[in-house]
Amino acid sequence: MDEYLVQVLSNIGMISFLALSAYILLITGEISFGQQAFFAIGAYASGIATAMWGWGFWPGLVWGAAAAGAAAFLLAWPTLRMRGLFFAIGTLAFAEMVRLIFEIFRYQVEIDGELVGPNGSEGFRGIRYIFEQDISAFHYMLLIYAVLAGVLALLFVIERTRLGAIWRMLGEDELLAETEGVNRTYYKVLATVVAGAVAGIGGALYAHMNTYLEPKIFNVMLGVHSLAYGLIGGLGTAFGPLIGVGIDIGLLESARIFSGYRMIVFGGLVALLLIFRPRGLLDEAAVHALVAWWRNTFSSPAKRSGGSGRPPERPGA
Amino acid sequence: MIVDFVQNTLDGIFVGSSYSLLAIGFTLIFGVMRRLNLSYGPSIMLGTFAGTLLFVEFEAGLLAVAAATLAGAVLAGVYVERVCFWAIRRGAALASMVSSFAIWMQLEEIVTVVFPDRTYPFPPLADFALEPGPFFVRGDHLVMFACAAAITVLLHLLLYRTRFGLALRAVSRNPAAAAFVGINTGLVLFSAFALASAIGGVAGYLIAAADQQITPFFGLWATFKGLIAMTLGGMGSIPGAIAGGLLLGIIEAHSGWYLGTEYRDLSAYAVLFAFLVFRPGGLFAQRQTLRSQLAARRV
Amino acid sequence: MLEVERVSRSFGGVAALTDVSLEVGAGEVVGLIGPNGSGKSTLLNVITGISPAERGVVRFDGRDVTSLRPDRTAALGLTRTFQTPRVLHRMTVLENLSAALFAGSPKVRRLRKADRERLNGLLEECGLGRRVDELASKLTLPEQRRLELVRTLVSDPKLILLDEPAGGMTPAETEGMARLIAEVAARGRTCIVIEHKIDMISSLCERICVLDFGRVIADGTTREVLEDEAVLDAYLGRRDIA
Amino acid sequence: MSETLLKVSDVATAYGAIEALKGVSLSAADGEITCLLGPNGAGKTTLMMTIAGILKPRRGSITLRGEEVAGRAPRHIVERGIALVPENRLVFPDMTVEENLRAGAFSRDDAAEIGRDVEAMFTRFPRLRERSAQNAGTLSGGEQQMLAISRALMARPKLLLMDEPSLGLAPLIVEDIFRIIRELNAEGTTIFLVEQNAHMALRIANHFYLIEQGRVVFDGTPGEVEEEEIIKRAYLGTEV
Repeated sequence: MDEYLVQVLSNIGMISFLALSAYILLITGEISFGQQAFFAIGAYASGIATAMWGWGFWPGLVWGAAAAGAAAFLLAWPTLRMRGLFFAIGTLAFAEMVRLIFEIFRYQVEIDGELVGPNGSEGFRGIRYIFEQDISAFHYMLLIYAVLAGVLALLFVIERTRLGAIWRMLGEDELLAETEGVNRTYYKVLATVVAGAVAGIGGALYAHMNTYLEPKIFNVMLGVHSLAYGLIGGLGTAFGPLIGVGIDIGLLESARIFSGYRMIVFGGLVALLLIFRPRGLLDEAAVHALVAWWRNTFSSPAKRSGGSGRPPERPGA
Repeated sequence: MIVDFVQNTLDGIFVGSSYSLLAIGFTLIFGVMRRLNLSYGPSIMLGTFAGTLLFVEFEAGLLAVAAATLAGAVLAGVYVERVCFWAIRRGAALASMVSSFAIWMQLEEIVTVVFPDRTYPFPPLADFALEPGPFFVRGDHLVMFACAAAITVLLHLLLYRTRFGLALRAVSRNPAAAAFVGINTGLVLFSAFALASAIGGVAGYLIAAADQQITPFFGLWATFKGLIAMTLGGMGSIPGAIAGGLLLGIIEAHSGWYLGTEYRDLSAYAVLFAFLVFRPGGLFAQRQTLRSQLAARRV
Repeated sequence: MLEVERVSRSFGGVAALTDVSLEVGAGEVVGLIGPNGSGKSTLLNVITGISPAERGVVRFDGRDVTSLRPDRTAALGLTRTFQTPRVLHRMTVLENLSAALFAGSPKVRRLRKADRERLNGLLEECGLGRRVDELASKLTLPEQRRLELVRTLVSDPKLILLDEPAGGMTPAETEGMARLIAEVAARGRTCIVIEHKIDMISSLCERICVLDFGRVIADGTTREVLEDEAVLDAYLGRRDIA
Repeated sequence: MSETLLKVSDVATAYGAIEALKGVSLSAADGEITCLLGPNGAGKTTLMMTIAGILKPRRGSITLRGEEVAGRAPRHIVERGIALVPENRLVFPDMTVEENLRAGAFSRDDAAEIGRDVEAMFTRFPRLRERSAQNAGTLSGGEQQMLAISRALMARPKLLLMDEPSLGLAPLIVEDIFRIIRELNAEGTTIFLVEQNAHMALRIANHFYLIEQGRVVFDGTPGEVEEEEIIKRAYLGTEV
């Protein structure tokens, strides 16, 4: 496989975690400008674990996700009372604080006569686990997609069960959800933590692919992009944000047709979509129509009356 | 010690007056629309590049540069208004905000395509300094402060002494009620946006003239400084914007001096976050208006 | 079952409820009437905890629920509909119900076949059987109101508060709604119904409570109340002037 | 019978999938008080908002002295001479009383005349003069209603739309409001009134319409039909 293609696909995969992270909050009705902070925390935490503490890759990944989730848990409380625009600004302030803290965060140890570890704005060099284990870029890409598939599977399960229904309910009508018995605090905090952990996984993968972290890449532009992906691809399904990532990185950045003008196209695209499809290409209505079409086309009448959809006719009822 | 403290506070106030100017335009838009225009800084940035174009290419004079900066900012602002606010239905505040971010990226890329270098020179306005006693005050800072004060007074007169001001306040309070007394709400919103962009243009000109150079990052800087100052003062409040800008300037000056420059922005964001948590209404939280609003709409 | 004791609530200095007391026994269906702005919906908001009482006590099933948040009162078995129907427009009719089921019963983790059949059955009974997979945004007003009514039943509540369940409905639709509520009541559920349509109230409720300017001006059997001249005066604004 | 001032024909207005007006036709005669009765949710306020141009009708026509105004912007409609006293008054709470009045004259250009009209409003409502420099949000409910009425009058309307002017007001103040309505009418302003205080409304109205579920179901002059019957039907949902 072409090296460039591998790199592009790996980027798409890693940024997808960030997009999914923003998506989780979007379906609960919150716009966060700060998911890149958890991406950064996941990246730094897992990098420290493998490069400095000698941990393996998987424990490092879990640790990165856990650290990001824990940070999200801490952020969730003060932001609970912020609504709408205030939440957006609050998360933005938080993320910038995290980035600026990494700009001054120094924690280095000497390994084989070389200083390793985060060195403020100089960045964090030498996260070399993947190279030391001789994992090829292609294999690492497969690994990224395996983890992404796992996270997606988890999200699909969530969406089909209690948690997803309640998140969407909160996202559409908080007051109704509460009068129906939803503990807003619990579910909002949970959403923030899950979103943080998902971003953290992406960050951990990013750290090990790049081997080098620089605080300034975790700026608000990254966060806003991840937010825009869900809004482009659609909020009706977890595939939506992935489509958004694919359109931006896959088409605009990598195809090089728009090189130099990418942001002009991307910005215009987002602005237009917000006017004509404010909840993205695959919004709830589109997903609903697709599901109905699928059911009518591919499912036998016997099956249709069974598990997945229409009720059995009950003449007596 | 005392001298340092006073000098820092002075520096903070002077730099803060430019934040105040940025925040006034920001808050004006928020006040009438109840929506955030993140593209505010980038539109101003586009204006300053229009100014620098005249300066670099044609060696234009101060007035021409200022006029071009203002015109550029207003044009860009009007474009943002049409795409992100007018075209998106009422009430979709978050959609407008995200859309304004998308347009931000557009404006920034347009500027970097036309102006590929990192920085461009900008003509200075008042290249002198005063040294009263042990203190030091830059002339361009004085001009900035004077302009901020003048614009505040003019804006106050406009809002409270003219028909346009009456219409603007009516629309910002209740667009439907403003419509049925005969106000052209669309036109008022549009004009408010243009006005805010013009104020932003003045701010952009003064800041660029003080720095004597500009970069495309000026957009990000202006949006964030304006946003923080506005939020500290209370979104939608003009006195709040002024106080918020000065407060931000003072916080930055002191934290930069006592903690080190790397803590300057960090302190500003920390204070912003603390305000959002403990005092989301800003310095001048408007409890009174909330009450009268509720009283007017009996259950 | 429900005791409201001398409850007061004001908004920005304007009293919306003053010393309101109301008792509802198990199995009762009580009509709550009064002119616009008399505080009926506010009373429901106070009971469910959306805007808690400033003075007075609300007890439900013997428990003090005065300052409980709405999700806690819901967990205790209180459920309601809204004057302007609140349905989840981005979800289908069935998803609206399953969301309510999840919200109201913490033990249900996912929708099993039995749950789905139960929800379908409920929808069938109220005439929404054909609309199960329709997006709720496509429903007409009477359909939205019926969906809200079914939703209150999903989590097996003890007390159902209905806020103008027949508002904006034609006489035929109103009759249909009255029949549905009567069926619900016939199964022994306790209900409080806010409604302007006296025919409907008098056919449904044995008891009526009348609010005017945030105070209870009458509370008694339907017949007593409807024959009370003072009630009609208040209700129709006949306070003679001119 | 005098000439028709306002004519509404087959107007339908919807909020998303919910149709609030399903083809309403009615008219208001010049110089008269026309009253619209009906239960909550029947579409009364929707009709007022549609006539005032805040809501756009899906179909139908609204004419003022033969001139089509349906679907026009609210400011055009005010300029043609229709002013609205909205439900819940909706005065501008953080503007002074005088500023509220001046806002009401936004459709006019004659500064001197506007000043005279402000003076006239103060003469009609001395309470407002006392509070002219106070923020409208600090007024009592009754005072706010007077302000909302005078704000609408500042547009010098031919037709005054009044949506529930007595809502939430104490009986004595309601009495005042109705007296004012009569006075205004006697001075030549045509009035189209939505009111739940049906007895009082019927007492001053020349003609009434009853609407239910977005349709006019009944109309007549108050003398023709037993008052009790109209009211019971309008507010209690019983059949006539």
